Amino acid sequence: MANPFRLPMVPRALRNLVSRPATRRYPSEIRPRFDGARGTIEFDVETCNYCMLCMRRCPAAAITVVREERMWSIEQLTCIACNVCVEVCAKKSLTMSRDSKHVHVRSEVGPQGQRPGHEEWHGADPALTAPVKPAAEAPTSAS
Amino acid sequence: MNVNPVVYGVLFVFLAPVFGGLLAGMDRIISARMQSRVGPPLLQPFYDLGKLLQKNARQVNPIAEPLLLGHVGFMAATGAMLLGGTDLVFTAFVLALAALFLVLAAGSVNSPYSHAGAERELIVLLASEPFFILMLAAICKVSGASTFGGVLASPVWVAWQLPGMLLAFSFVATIKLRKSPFDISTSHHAHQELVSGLTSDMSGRLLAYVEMAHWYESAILAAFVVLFFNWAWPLGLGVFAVAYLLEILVDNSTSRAKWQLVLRSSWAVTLLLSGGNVLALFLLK
Amino acid sequence: MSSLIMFLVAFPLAAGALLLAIKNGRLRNVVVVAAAVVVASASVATAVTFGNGEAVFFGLPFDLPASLTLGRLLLVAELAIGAFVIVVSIQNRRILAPLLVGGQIAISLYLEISGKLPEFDLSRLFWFDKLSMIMVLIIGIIGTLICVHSLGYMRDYHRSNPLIKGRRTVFFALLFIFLSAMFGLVTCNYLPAMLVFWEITTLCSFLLIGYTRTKETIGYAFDALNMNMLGGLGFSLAILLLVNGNQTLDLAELTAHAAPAVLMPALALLCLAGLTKSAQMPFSSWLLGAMYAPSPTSALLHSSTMVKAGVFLLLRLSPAIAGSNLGTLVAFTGMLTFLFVSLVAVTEQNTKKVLAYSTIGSLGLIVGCAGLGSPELIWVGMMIIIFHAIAKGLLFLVVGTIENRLYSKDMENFDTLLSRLPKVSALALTGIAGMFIAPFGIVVAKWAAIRAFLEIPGWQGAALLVIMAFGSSLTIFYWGKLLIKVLSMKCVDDAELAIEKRVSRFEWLAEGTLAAGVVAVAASLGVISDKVVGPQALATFAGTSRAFLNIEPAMLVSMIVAVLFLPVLAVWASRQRNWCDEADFYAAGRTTSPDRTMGAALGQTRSVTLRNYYLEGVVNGALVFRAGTVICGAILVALIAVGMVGR
Amino acid sequence: MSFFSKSPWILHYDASSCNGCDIEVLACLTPLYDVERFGVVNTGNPKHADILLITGSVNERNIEIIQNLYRQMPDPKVVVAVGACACSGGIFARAYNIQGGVDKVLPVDVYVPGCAARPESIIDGVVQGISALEEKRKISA
Repeated sequence: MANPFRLPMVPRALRNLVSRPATRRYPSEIRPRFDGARGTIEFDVETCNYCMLCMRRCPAAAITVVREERMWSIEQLTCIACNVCVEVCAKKSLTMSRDSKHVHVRSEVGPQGQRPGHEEWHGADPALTAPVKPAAEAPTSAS
Repeated sequence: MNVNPVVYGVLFVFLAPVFGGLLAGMDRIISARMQSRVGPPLLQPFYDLGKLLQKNARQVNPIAEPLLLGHVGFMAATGAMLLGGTDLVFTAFVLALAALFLVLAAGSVNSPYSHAGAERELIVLLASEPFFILMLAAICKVSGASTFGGVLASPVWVAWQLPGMLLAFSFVATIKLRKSPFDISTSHHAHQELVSGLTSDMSGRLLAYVEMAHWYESAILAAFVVLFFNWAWPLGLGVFAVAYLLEILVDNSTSRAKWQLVLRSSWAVTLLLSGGNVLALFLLK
Repeated sequence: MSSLIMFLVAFPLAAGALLLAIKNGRLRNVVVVAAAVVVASASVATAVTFGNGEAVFFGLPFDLPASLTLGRLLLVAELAIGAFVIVVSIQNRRILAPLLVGGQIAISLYLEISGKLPEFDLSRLFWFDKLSMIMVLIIGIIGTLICVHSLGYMRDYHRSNPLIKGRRTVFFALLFIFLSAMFGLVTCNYLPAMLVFWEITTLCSFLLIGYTRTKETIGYAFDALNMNMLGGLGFSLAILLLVNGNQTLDLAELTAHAAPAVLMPALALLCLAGLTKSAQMPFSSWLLGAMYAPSPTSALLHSSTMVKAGVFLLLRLSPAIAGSNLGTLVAFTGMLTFLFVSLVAVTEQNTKKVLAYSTIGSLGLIVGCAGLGSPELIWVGMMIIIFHAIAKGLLFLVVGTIENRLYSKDMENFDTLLSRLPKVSALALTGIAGMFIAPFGIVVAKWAAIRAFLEIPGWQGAALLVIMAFGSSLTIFYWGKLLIKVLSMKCVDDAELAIEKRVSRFEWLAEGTLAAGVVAVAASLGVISDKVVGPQALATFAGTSRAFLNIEPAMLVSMIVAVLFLPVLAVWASRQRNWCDEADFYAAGRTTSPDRTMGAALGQTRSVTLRNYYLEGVVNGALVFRAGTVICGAILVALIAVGMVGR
Repeated sequence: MSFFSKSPWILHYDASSCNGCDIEVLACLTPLYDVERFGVVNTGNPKHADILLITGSVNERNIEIIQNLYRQMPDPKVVVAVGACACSGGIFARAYNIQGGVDKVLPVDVYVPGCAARPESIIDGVVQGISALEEKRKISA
């Protein structure tokens, strides 16, 4: 047992007492995120080609893609922000935002008990945005 | 002006919680600053108390709550008796009884944590009680009075004759206030081997009673310090403030001691400092 | 006037003799209860008749035949006691007791044959004052209640200990003979007569401790016999010294004033007798051995009455020895005993032994008060006698009842007592409250003692203060532990609750009455102080006049509340049933239930065992006891030496 | 006035976390974030707590513990799931021994996502928990 009558912490405590606290007063004082900080996955529905690579590589199985329906969805509560999906996305449709994910409350739980944090996109026009094969990656598809 | 001391006793019952609560609030802020934190608002202890009173209490058995009421009641009574003109030595015994009720309340619960806390609180009692008896007896001896008002009115400067006792007081008060390194029975700090020690199974208003009693207890300790500085009571309160600051410093700079050490050291201090002081007093007078 | 006292001495003796002849249990019940009622009424009558005025002296109500002088009568009694002791000792191959008793007989024979024994004024044979009155009431009421209690206790005792041969006829006869001797002892003013009663109580204690006749208990019985006989020998020697020095054998005369140096040797020896009887260190071990006797014996002899004979004698001697070195040494013996046994008690697990240590400690306080001797301290001493007799007697009886229900005296096994034996617990709590909960009884007494210590100049005052501070804190510790065990709760089923139904009505009657007595004494504290203890304390120190502790009505009310708080609470709490459905305790997240079990790994259920702290590693009980014995032994040697030097 | 918003006491339980979120919960207590500014106390004792803060996913063996701790908290009380594992099971959701998020066994009031959840998010979560607590108090009162 350490001798409790030795007081090595006293000078430190006294120094602290007279100096400014180290506390960052969070809600009123928000520290900007570092570069490369991983927070929320953002999805650009315009550029996605529903290749499903992100879904296949996602370690948390947070991403669901249904190519036939042009649907792309993510469970933000399951996502671990590992950045793999961003790295594999050929269309650069996925980006990693520095901002933290949103906090959710129970009232957002769906009627069937779906968790909150479910985000879902549907491609506007499947005919325009859906190349059938990954090989057909020609940039001229706009015609 | 001649005021019946009973008035002071009644005032104590109502004002001591305010004093104790503010003291606890200061304590938390200063502790936080010593840890380089901002800390809670000054009134935080009152918010906590209010919340605990609003919250439901889970009953662990039917006897814990009445015993805790006894605890806070006797604590208030001790202070009221102290200021209200009861014999000083007698209040030492009532103080011990008040503390005992907390032990009994915790001991009545079946939880191993509560029980261990209760047993350790008994040790705290055993460690501190001899000192308080000696202290109050010696104060009576020195001042030739037997009541609080009597000591204040006495022309003798008590602290000059009881320096050893005053030193010992600062040591024993650490035990009584359950400050580290002597917070063996419970503490306000997070995770520990005892969970929350003797308050482990007290929830809601039951915990509020414990908190209240602790406030009364700090006020009683402050009153004890005032006894030492009977020629100028504001000086006594000032000394109490400084001593309390030191307590906070020690609290923040030490790790918890084993109960064996608590018992041995406090007995040694009581015997050497207070006992020596009393001996000198009896030999020289 | 004296016939009442004679009745008090003679009637229990006759009842004892009658009980010796009764083999039928039912008949015995009737006789014991009837005799108890008669003795109790007689003691109350005595107290009411004589207790209100000044001290009175009186002789025998009849004239002795010419051939039978008092001296011869006493010699015959002493020879009978001696013969009995010698026979028993030879049977059990003990050598010390016959030697001690032989010494006493030799002294008595010498005094009788040499004719040196001065003529005694028979009209001063008995001395009845308020201290005697207190003792008579204690013996008459508490003593007889304990006899009644024994009716139930002994039945269960033999049921749960089938190997012990029942000798209940002897047991009850001894109890009543003992009462008779005690009545004699506390009213007697003639030292040789007091010695005879003194020896009878020793003998009763010896026989009752050895009741079970196992090797162990016989050993303890002889320990008690030897130590008390040593005290008896001291008593005899004191009488011898007084006779040789042509001093009086009249106790009241002897103790009327501060004693001159010439009396000191005899007083020292009388103090020795008082210290042995009240089991002060270094003689404490006999009282602990005595705890192996059946519990009513512990209550009657070793708590409420017989050990009080020792402090009774010392309180009587107090005015004579106060202020002398002898008195200071006696006081220190008592106070140090209080400190040491309290320290040992915190390491003790056997409840009866804890109570025994507490008893020795309380007696130590009285001895301390008697040795220092001031009106305030005599007040304190008598207050402790009253409170201790009633509350500790109750506690011993309750522990006896618990022991017969739970088959254990171990404090740890008293766990959750409140739930298992609710009514018994309430009684136990009344006793504990009476013993030590502030602002009542012992605590008031301790406080008054501290106030008195403050007046004592020099290092003695400081030392006594320190001893008191530590000693009384230690008492909080062991009472607190006992209270924790009694007050803890769990949910029990009907089968467990049924255990309490088997407590006999004799036990309920005795314990209930004693508990009521505790409350009554608390309520009448002011009256007792003003009318009985205060005047007596002043009368003891003739010529002094001081104001005593002023007991205000508010203080009285708070006392009654303090005494009733725990028992009433306990009764109320034990009737609550609804908490059992939902209550659980914290065990690091494990499922727990109010019957004190918790879920463990692999779906098992384990019961939770909670144990008290016994300060292992800090306080070594055996070592402390030995140290106390050695230190107090040294003081005792100094005490005798100082006495012999005559200062 | 209610005092609940000013004195939320927390019980932190590590279900089967990788300790990432636990470090962040403790980071909230450090001088840098100092949640005691809001009256938050980490009690370590369900009987004192108002908010049960759970990190990590629920597995077979700790279901009983979690439910028991929750049961031992006096009402009103809320549950805050901190981190992806507590919210949904995270990457362990389909492991053989994992039941999934805390909401499989307890009514979770606030979900704080992230791997690990950031101290700022945890503070936000506690603040949300406080409003949930207030609502529950109003309902029970």
